[in-house]
Amino acid sequence: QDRLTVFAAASLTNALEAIGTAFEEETGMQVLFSFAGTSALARQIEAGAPADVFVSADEIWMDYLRERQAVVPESIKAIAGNGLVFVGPAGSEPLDLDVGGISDALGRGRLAIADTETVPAGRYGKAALTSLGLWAYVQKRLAPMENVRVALAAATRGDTPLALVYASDASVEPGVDVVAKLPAESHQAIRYPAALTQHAAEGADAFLAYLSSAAAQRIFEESGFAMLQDSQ
Amino acid sequence: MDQFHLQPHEWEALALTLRVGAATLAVAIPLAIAVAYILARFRFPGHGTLNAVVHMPLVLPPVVTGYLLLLAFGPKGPVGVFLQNTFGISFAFNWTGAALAAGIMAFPLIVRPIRLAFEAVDPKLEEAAASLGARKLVTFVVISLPLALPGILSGAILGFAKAMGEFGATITFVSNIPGETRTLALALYTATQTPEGDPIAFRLTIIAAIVAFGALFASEIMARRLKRRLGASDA
Amino acid sequence: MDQFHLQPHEWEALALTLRVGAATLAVAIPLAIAVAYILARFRFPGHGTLNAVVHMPLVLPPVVTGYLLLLAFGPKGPVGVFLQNTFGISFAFNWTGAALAAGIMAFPLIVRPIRLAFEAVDPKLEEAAASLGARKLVTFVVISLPLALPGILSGAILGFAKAMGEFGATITFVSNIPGETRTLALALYTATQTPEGDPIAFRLTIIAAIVAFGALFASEIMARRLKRRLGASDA
Amino acid sequence: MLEVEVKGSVGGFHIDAAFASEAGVTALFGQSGAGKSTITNMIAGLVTPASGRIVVDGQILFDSASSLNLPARDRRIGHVFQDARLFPHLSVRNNLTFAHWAGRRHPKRPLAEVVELLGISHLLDRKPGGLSGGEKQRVAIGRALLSDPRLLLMDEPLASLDQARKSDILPYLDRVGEDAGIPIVYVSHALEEVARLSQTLVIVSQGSVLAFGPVADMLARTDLGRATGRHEASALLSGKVVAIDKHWGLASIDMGGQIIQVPALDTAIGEDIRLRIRARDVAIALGRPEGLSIRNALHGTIKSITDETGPYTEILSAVDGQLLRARLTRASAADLGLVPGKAVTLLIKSVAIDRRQRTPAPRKSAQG
Amino acid sequence: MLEVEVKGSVGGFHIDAAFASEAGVTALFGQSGAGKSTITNMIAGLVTPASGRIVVDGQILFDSASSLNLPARDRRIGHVFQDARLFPHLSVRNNLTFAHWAGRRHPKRPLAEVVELLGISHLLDRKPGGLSGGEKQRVAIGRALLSDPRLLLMDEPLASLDQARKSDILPYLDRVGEDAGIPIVYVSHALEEVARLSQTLVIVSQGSVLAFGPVADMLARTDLGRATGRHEASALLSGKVVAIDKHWGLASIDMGGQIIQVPALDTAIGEDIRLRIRARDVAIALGRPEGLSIRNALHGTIKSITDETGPYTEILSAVDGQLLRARLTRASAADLGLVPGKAVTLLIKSVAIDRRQRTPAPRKSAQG
Ligand SMILES: Nc1ncnc2c1ncn2[C@@H]1O[C@H](COP(=O)(O)OP(=O)(O)OP(=O)(O)O)[C@@H](O)[C@H]1O
Ligand SMILES: Nc1ncnc2c1ncn2[C@@H]1O[C@H](COP(=O)(O)OP(=O)(O)OP(=O)(O)O)[C@@H](O)[C@H]1O
Ligand code: MOO
Ligand SMILES: [Mg+2]
Ligand SMILES: [Mg+2]
Repeated sequence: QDRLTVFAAASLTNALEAIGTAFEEETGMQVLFSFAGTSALARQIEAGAPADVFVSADEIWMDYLRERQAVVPESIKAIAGNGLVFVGPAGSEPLDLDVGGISDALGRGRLAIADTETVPAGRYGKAALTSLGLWAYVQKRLAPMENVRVALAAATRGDTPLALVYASDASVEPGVDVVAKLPAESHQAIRYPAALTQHAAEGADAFLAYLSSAAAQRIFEESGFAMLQDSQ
Repeated sequence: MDQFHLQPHEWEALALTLRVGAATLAVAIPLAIAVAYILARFRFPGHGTLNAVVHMPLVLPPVVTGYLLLLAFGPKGPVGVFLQNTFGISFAFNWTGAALAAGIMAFPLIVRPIRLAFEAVDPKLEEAAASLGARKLVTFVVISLPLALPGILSGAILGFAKAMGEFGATITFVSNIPGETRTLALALYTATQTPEGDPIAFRLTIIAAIVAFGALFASEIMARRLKRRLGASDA
Repeated sequence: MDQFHLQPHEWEALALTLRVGAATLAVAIPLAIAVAYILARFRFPGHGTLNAVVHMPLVLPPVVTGYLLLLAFGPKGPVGVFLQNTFGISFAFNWTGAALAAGIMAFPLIVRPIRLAFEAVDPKLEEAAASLGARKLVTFVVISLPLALPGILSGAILGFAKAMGEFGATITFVSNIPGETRTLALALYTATQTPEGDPIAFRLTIIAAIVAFGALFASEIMARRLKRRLGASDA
Repeated sequence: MLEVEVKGSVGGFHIDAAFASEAGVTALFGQSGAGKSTITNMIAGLVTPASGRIVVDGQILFDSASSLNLPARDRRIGHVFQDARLFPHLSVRNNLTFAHWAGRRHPKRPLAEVVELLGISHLLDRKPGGLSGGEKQRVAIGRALLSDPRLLLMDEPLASLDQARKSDILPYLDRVGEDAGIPIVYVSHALEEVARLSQTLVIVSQGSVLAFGPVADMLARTDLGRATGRHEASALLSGKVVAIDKHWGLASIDMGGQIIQVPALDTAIGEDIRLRIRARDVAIALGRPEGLSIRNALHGTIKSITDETGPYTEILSAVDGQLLRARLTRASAADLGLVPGKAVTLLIKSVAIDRRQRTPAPRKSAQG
Repeated sequence: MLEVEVKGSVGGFHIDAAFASEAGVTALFGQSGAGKSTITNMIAGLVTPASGRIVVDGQILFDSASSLNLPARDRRIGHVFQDARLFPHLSVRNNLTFAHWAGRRHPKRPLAEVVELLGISHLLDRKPGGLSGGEKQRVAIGRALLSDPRLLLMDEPLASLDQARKSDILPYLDRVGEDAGIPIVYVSHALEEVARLSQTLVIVSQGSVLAFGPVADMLARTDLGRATGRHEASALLSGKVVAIDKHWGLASIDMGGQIIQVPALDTAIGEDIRLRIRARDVAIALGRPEGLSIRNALHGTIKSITDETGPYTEILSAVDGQLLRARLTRASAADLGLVPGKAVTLLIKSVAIDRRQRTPAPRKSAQG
């Protein structure tokens, strides 16, 4: 078989498509990506979806699949990392990471963020805001979005004066300026774990390995993801 | 039956959902009646375009519709800015926005049966009304509209069900704010997004099903009354 | 007009969408006609339940419906296993699954107008047919069904539009696999996930709109022909 | 042949009707709202009586005692509805042949014949939508005739037709009934039509049957005046055609000794014939008058004189064992000194007895 | 008063009709499918003629020359449709009062009177759905009467009504028209109804007007036999009521010298009156016969003798300047040696001239 099916978190769409193209050129093996919400993909894999590789946006759903023996436990590894940043519409002023700074920036608007209960970016964001002592203040001022990209779009257009998004998203969107980076220690390390599914086809391990290759890591970096030499 | 004792945030979502559903119907139905009548009874250059615009929210993925709503009605969107400045109305991130999203998504579903019903009204009865001196508007109100009621009821039911279930456009347009825009559907979605959410999702599904069941039941009874009212045959 | 020169993967998504839409209609319409007729003409103990089941996909967020489909029709779901073992049919992660999801989501939209149309058929004509010796089934086929055609057309249009735009249940049930389950709606979603995706999303929106416009246009022409056919008045 | 006994109700309207008739045409006659259509609907199986029994030609269609209720589609009843109920989406042709292609019935009369009779050949490819009122009604009649019925139910089938058209269709219905032995139940407000066409008259009033029986008897009954309409009071005389005068176009009818002359329109020597003679067409003379254009002078004896309200009186006379009814002004009766038992001459204009006044002779009960 | 001149077509059917009439009732008479309903629809504004002109009571409703086309709702025409077209969702009462509450019309007749006349008071709270055919038609008539019309258009309004009911409604229509000066256009197949009710007769055939004019003239024309129906050939005699005999219930009418006696039903001395006398009700004698119940014997002179096909002949006689039509068998005419110019006695039974045979005298054009 010279075709792989990769189920991957939607937030990785452009990086993985670039990597997939590079992999195809290198190996001749075609890679099909199904991008969707991590939770949907995880459940599909649990239900027996014909995926060879799963790339998750967080570790909860990877753990979920590991517990259900839907992925090969020993194949799980983080392939990229990410950071969190506050962005505002292009031209926004840098921001102090305290209640005063946030409230100045928000004015009467809301803080766009990926949903803090359902979307990984939102969960990380909530953790970070909590540890920074900002949660109590912003909790009532949130605009939780269906995914990070909608939050980003909101800030791009100025519908919200501020959005909390992945560094990767911010780096490729010219319509926003990063107004503050959240310190890495304010939240759990953001990792994208990948794994082979239980019935992964031959060659899937090659792709999984390729994701950690220098070429792939360079693409991740270009897309604003953190490289992970340190993290594993 | 403790599991059917609703928790406060479930109450909140349920109340919000009903409010959104009711608002959707209240605003969308009169508009849908107007549009349906126009589509059914008049031929004019913009007919096809109007028809297409009405159906568009059905054709596009809800997320796209929500996004377009955001572009237009968001705090920085042209319509949003206009409404804010002239009437002080804002659909951004509040329940009225949820109702707007639900209304737009439900609109084609409401318009279609109503249009069908108007098309089925015998124009001869409208002629008879005219010959008795009734103006167009009066004829519409006392003849065409009552005779189209079964279609309006059908449209209302589809619309209410859709408003209850609407998710993609709502979450994209007004986000998923508990107590403000988190309807049952959004709460349900939220629950499915975490592995531990399944029992919650199950409860919410049951709640949604009960509400829908109630609404459908009520509509069937109304439909039967209506049928008698419209004189299919006497009591 | 280079931007209207479709790229291969766009062709693919378009072709798939049309296939899904056609399959949805082909399967859902006959079923919807049966269900609509039963709901319109018979009163029986399970009436309310059947009605509720039909409407459920509208009430629940599509994601939930998709998830339930996955649980039932997935490769490990009871129905999925049964179908696989007895007929070798599988809806899992292929375009037929996308059609199934679209069909189930569109079903209430198709059933409603058809039911409305059946309810509007004068039972006196069915009596007349009976008095001329036509059995129930024949009467249905030559009287009730043709007279309900405007409703069937309405249902078909709503169903087709919905099938084109269906996203949540599809992506949850059969994922987003290019060439297999990535319809226009899913491609549109995918495009919105990448920063450079906006122009692509725009193109795809236009394509979807054109297809929908075409379908609506065709349906209006058919409706007009039908109206003449059904004898509102002669040529 | 036809036996109807039904109780039941539609809406708040109660039906409690019973009648029976031999072969031929049974007329349901009664005021608007009397329940005629409801009774026909019960016979057709469209309204189910609460109790009763309906038998056509020996076949039980409904019997509450044995819980038998044949569905409408199996009753083989050609029903001409009061509202035509044509299928709007089918051409006139397909409406007419519906029973054949959709009901698997095999009509005994050819389409062409029926279409010709009803004058609807130019309409065959039209949809019913644009037809005029009378055209619709004619198509409805054709559709029922072509359904190979065991019984024809006709609910005011000729109400919106002109006289010429009626005169074409009525004799045909007559022939259809007679030739094929198909009984006909005929609802009408027009006594002329009824008398012309039917053997049995059923008078319906407020949901029940006031009276029923052979037309001649019913027309002779004075107590039914209100129901049948004064103006139309008449009597039926039976006779046999004994001579036909081709030159003058007259037939001589032996009424049991005395002869009267009537227009010879399709009669044959030896034929039994019944003539409906309206009371208002009969004059009375004390002797046989000379130099008068009235040809028919019958000797009779006055049986009774009944004054009516208004200027009229009704005089029943016996003529060779048959009864003839005359309607005069009270003034004339007094002038002539008419009293029961008096021998008089009854004058009947030949032209008063035209084709529409002749009714078929009572039929022998046809075996179905 | 009423002036109609229309050209146009519906579907493939062409209309090219023109007629005019003075006050009173204008009857449209013609075969099924002749175009009567289409013409009424044009007058009502429901079908737009390609060209022409429609004027009622001096008001132009339609005029293609000046592109005037008053919409139906402004024409104030009370239209009784051939298919009743009741509003199914409204009670009978709300149907009847529709013009008042929905059309802001102010009917001149009280609801109670119309309801009473039509015998529909027990139906007021019902929906039209369950009404019988005749009941529907009566409600439709009431609805039109109660719309304060400037013109009544009645498309076979009495087709499914019984004789008794007709006899109640016809004189009322008559009165409505006369009292309120409302012209009536009346479509009917029944010549009796037409002659009874109308001043002007318009004969419609294949989309055009064959002839139109005062009823008396039209009924006297022999060339229209086919259209009006042979059986009904008749003549109208005008006269004045000169005496009323209460005892015998008879009125004496002076027909211009000679007197005839007819039932006195609602006549008043001095009243101008027209009697329709059917040819078949007239007998001819050579002298005045004795001992005969026929009271009316008029002296006249034979003007013409027209043999018809069949056994009949039609004899036109002059009676004091008016024409009377008699229908005999050819045999009788020969027996009596009738020839034009011969003086004869024309015999007319009083009972042959009953209420329905009387028509109102021509009206003076009512000022609208
Ligand atoms: N569903 C109903 N509810 C109440 N009354 C009804 C219903 N159906 C019929 N009726 C009444 O029953 C009576 C008889 O109706 P039917 O149609 O049998 O009369 P009909 O003799 O045919 O009259 P017509 O000569 O006017 O057609 C009418 O008074 C009618 O109003
Ligand atoms: N839409 C149409 N298409 C074709 N022919 C039509 C259409 N409408 C009416 N006609 C024809 O026009 C003719 C006149 O119809 P109309 O209804 O005026 O007749 P009518 O004189 O009222 O007859 P009736 O006495 O039977 O009611 C009919 O032959 C009818 O078939
Ligand atoms: O990639 Mo996600 O699961 O939409 O944040
Ligand atoms: Mg009836
Ligand atoms: Mg007509």
